[in-house]
Amino acid sequence: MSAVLLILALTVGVYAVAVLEDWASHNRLRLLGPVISTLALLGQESVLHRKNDRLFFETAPILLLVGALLSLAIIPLAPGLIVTDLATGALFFNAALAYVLVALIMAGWGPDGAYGMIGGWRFLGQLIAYAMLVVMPITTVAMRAESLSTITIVESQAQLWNIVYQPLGFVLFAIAGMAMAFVPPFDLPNAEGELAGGVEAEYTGVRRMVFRLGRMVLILSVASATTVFYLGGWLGPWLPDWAWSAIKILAVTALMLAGGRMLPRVREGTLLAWAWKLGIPLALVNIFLVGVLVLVVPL
Amino acid sequence: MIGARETTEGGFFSPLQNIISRATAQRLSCLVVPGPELALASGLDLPAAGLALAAGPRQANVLLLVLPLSEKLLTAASIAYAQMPRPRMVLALGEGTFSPLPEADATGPLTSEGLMEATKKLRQIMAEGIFATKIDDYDAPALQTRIEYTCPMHPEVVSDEPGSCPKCGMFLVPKETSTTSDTPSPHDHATMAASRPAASVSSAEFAHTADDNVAKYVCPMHPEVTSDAPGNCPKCGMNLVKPDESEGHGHHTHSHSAHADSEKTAKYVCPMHPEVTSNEPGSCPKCGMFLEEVTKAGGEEQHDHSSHASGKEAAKYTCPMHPEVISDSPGQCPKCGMNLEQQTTDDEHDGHQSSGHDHGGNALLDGLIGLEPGFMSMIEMTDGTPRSSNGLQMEWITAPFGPFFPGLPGGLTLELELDGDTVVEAKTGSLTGLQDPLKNGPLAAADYVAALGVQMPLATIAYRLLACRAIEVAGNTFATPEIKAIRMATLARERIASHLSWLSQLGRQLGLKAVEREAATLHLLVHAADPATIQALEPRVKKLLSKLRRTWFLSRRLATVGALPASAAWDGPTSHDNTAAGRFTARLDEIATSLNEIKGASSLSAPTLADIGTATGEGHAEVQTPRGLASLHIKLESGKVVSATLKTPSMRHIKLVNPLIEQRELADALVAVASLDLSPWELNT
Amino acid sequence: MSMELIVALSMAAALFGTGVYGALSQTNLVMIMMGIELILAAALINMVAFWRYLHPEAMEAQMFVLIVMTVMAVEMAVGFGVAIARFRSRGSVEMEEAQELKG
Amino acid sequence: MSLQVFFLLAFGGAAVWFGIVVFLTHSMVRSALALLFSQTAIGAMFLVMQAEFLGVLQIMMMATEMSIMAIFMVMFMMDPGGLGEMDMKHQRKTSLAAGLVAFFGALAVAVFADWGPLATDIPDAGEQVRLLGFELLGRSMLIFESAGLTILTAMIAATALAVQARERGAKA
Repeated sequence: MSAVLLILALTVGVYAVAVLEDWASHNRLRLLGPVISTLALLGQESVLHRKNDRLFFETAPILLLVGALLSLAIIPLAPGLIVTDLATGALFFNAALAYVLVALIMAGWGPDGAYGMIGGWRFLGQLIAYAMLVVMPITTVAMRAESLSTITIVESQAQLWNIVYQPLGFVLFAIAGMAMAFVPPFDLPNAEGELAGGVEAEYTGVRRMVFRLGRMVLILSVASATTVFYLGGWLGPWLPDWAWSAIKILAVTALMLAGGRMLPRVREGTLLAWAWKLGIPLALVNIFLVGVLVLVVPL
Repeated sequence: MIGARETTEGGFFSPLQNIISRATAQRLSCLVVPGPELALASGLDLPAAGLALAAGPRQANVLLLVLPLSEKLLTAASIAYAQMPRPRMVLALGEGTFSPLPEADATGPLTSEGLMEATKKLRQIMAEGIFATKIDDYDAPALQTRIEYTCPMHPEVVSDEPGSCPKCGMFLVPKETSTTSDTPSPHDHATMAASRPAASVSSAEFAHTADDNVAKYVCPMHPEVTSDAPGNCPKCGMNLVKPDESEGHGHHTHSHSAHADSEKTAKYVCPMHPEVTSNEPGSCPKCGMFLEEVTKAGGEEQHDHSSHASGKEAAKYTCPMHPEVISDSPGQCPKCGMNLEQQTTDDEHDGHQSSGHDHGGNALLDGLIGLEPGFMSMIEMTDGTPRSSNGLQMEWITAPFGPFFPGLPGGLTLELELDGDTVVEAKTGSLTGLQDPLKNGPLAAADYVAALGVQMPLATIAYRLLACRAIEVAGNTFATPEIKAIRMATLARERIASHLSWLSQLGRQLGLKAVEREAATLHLLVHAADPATIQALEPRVKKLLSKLRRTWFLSRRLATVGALPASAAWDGPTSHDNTAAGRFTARLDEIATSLNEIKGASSLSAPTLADIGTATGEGHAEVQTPRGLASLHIKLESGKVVSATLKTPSMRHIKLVNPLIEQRELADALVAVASLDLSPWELNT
Repeated sequence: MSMELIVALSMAAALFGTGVYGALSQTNLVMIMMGIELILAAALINMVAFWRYLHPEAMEAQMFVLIVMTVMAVEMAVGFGVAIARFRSRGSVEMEEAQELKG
Repeated sequence: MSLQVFFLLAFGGAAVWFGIVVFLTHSMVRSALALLFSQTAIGAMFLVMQAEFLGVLQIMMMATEMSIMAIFMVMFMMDPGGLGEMDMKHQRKTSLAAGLVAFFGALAVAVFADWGPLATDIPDAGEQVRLLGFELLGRSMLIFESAGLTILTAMIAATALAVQARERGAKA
């Protein structure tokens, strides 16, 4: 039963993210948009670049999708509505999403095109910038919950959501999460104006559809993780648990996507400079502050 | 439909195929040739017609041609068309031919209504079926390729046949090149010959020499590989060479000939056991190492091991710390006690037969002994290749940015040599460009004005005005102040439109989707509007301007990019700050001032020529176009233009591209190029 | 019967052999590092296997695994530092071309 | 054959196979990614052996580490799309012999040693994480801290090595 519910939730969630993404980039809310786009991509030819590393080219979209799906496995929508409650859930989230990097490098390398390759390697640079900023705020969340299990993490916020308890961590995690899901303004690997699509440039037809799908799942996953780690997951009055989860996740998604279109794309050097000169010291301060708080104000 | 996908007759999936067809008709994304800014300048409202802009040919299913187009652009478009996935369509607006491209699926006049009609037709065709039982393959001359073999490390090595690189011995990699490439690579001849290591001996020559001597075929890379019959080296697959014959090949002045020369006097010595010498290559009976070849010249540097085998008479020993200490025999330095090192008095270091190729005097390699034969030296490979600014040689790529690259003006080709993410060098060019309107003889003055206007689709009014003024000066007729005022106001309107189009392009490049959209919409509203309409639009334009000024991080992003040297010949919009940010704010300011200039005007219209009769004379005029100062010098003879010299701002500005982007990150380089607002139409092709 | 342990250990043995072969046969510094990574990974498998099948109560074993992982990262960092420095000065990370390092 | 043995064999086989591919393929990027998948399979083996924390950690760390390795390979070798067919091996026979000796030696120990009875009582994953935490920040704190210090030193040392000479003031 819960398996069916989870698959349903995933489908609806991905669909909603696709609609929101369309809204963010075209400023139009088209409810049927994703269906039509999917059908159109199904009808499109799947071009195989003549000189390619076919293994990489074919595997990359699938790896992206699988990595993103795996990371969703530890997201609880409600008590009991979770694929698997791992004792190392928060760490597992990172482990699964590390393969996004691998997928993008493969996608960039595979078709033997300059734009894709630059895009793929750029994402490695981007990872160097965001990786620590994803892990260190999660550390403080786990410190408060005294567990890496996502269920326990949500339960630990029963009295006070983490966004209030550790706002600094929330800001860092949200920004780093956006960089991880490469949404604008961090869309360095698949920038349209800079790289003509970058890692996505050579993908057409069904392969492109899988790639886009993986991307949507990735955005959904990052938004869900933000909700679980900082916005109290399913916690909330009046409405049923799953409804709160859904509302929060979609709100976070919409904010992430909308925020991006206000800003010009960040260049890689700037991103790295921010992350290492500002972000990581702040994350260390955050760890220290939360450490003190956990000892002094056991909330 | 020409670009349909293949299907079988009335298959099981046909209902699904119908749905897919209809969905595809809803999702048209187009690649505009030459570029979206030209569609804007022609007043085409792509979003209103439901056409999305594709990032590249792979994401497009409609090729939108804004005619007329130059031949080079059409060739580039035919390549782009071939890259588009099926189903694909051609939509041609305007008048002109587009020969290498297939027949258009829809055509129309170059207006927004024309676009609407044509798009409707496209949708119908798409919806009726993107699947066809029989599909035609698209072919164009530009797509004819010829397989060449080239060395991955040494791009200058090109060969018609597979084989190995004579420089590093790597396998040559097949590469496709266009047969229509009008620039035959300058090193074609030299490298063709070089890429065939001495083995390019024709069979006739074989027949002729085969019985002369005990023919031995040696691998140029692996001297130890010898064979009585021609063939390939079992180690590296290179063709075996007949040592004597290679002498005859003048091209191989590098290692091979030296190799062959030495063959006659060659002795092979074991690097470990100097007493083992042989007249033939092989391995040492004591230790199994490959024997190394020793010649008079090369023997000397085989110091410790083989120096006794041959000429050591010139050898001197010296202390590495105290160069003044020189001795005839090895020993210790009397000053510091270090072991003396052998100093070779011979400059020709061609002693490394083991590695089989020329080192070009790489001092680093000398002194490395005992390399396995055939070992591919990285030092040699990287030697002489250009150095990166950071000292690391990452994969160098040459990537084309243009002619249809999002965020850059269409028709402008920008070929960047990239070192990782850093631009090393740029080659710029234009696929469309200035054509002399007078190439078919003198033109009537009014016709010249029209012709120049048509040639500059991105700044029609400015160039019409320029022609009018120059001709009027030549004819000694002057426009009335009222006409002058109208002309200036119209120029101001064009400036607003041009800058809005530029903003839209910048928005696209930086990922500011909202700016891209809003600027394009405003451009469409403004570019042909009357003063009253513009007045009404003013708040909306101002809102966009203030939003852009307030956009967080935008000016900071631009401030680090594109700083022009003080001496640069820049006369476009500029402010106290000579960076991309300065040019950006200057354009915003110009939009605001131009809005004020229009306020007083009664009406706006494209400049027309005052009646000059059949005047004769010379005239010179200058106009501040949206991109900078353009000047025209004109010669009139009885009312006809006989010669004209046009100087456009882009001609000067394109020279700034290289200094602006060298050693910059790719993202910055593209912003810097965009900040110059080059127009490919103003460039010489 | 200690089937599980033997299977895990023999897999580690195979990886160890591969790693030794790689580290010895490659001429490129980075490839040699890959060989060493494999050797260390084989050690990791052994440690986890010993912990799991022989002494699950001893968390020192797991801690030791963490230390080895650190060693792997350190090896990478220093190795790449050396490689970059060599590449800058010599234009090569081939071991064949690093013979001046021989004593 | 228990399920555990089956999965150990499956993931172990994958790890070994990818490990061999590392030295078989000619493409540098493929080499690095083969190593990555080998390490991932090892992480999966950890999971099979119920060391959840270590398995997940291994899978996470190696993805990044090996991607970095891939970019370094491209930097140093200018890999032309894996088509170079470069030969980068030496002392083949010796290495092969050494590899085989190492393998059979270790195998012999694994098979013939008397390991005694296998433990069956495993703390569950959450308990393991807790115990490991106590271990790291309790008895083994010094070791743990020195590991941290080591990695910091290595980072600084590697950066210092990699920084260009002119930035150190000596442009030789």
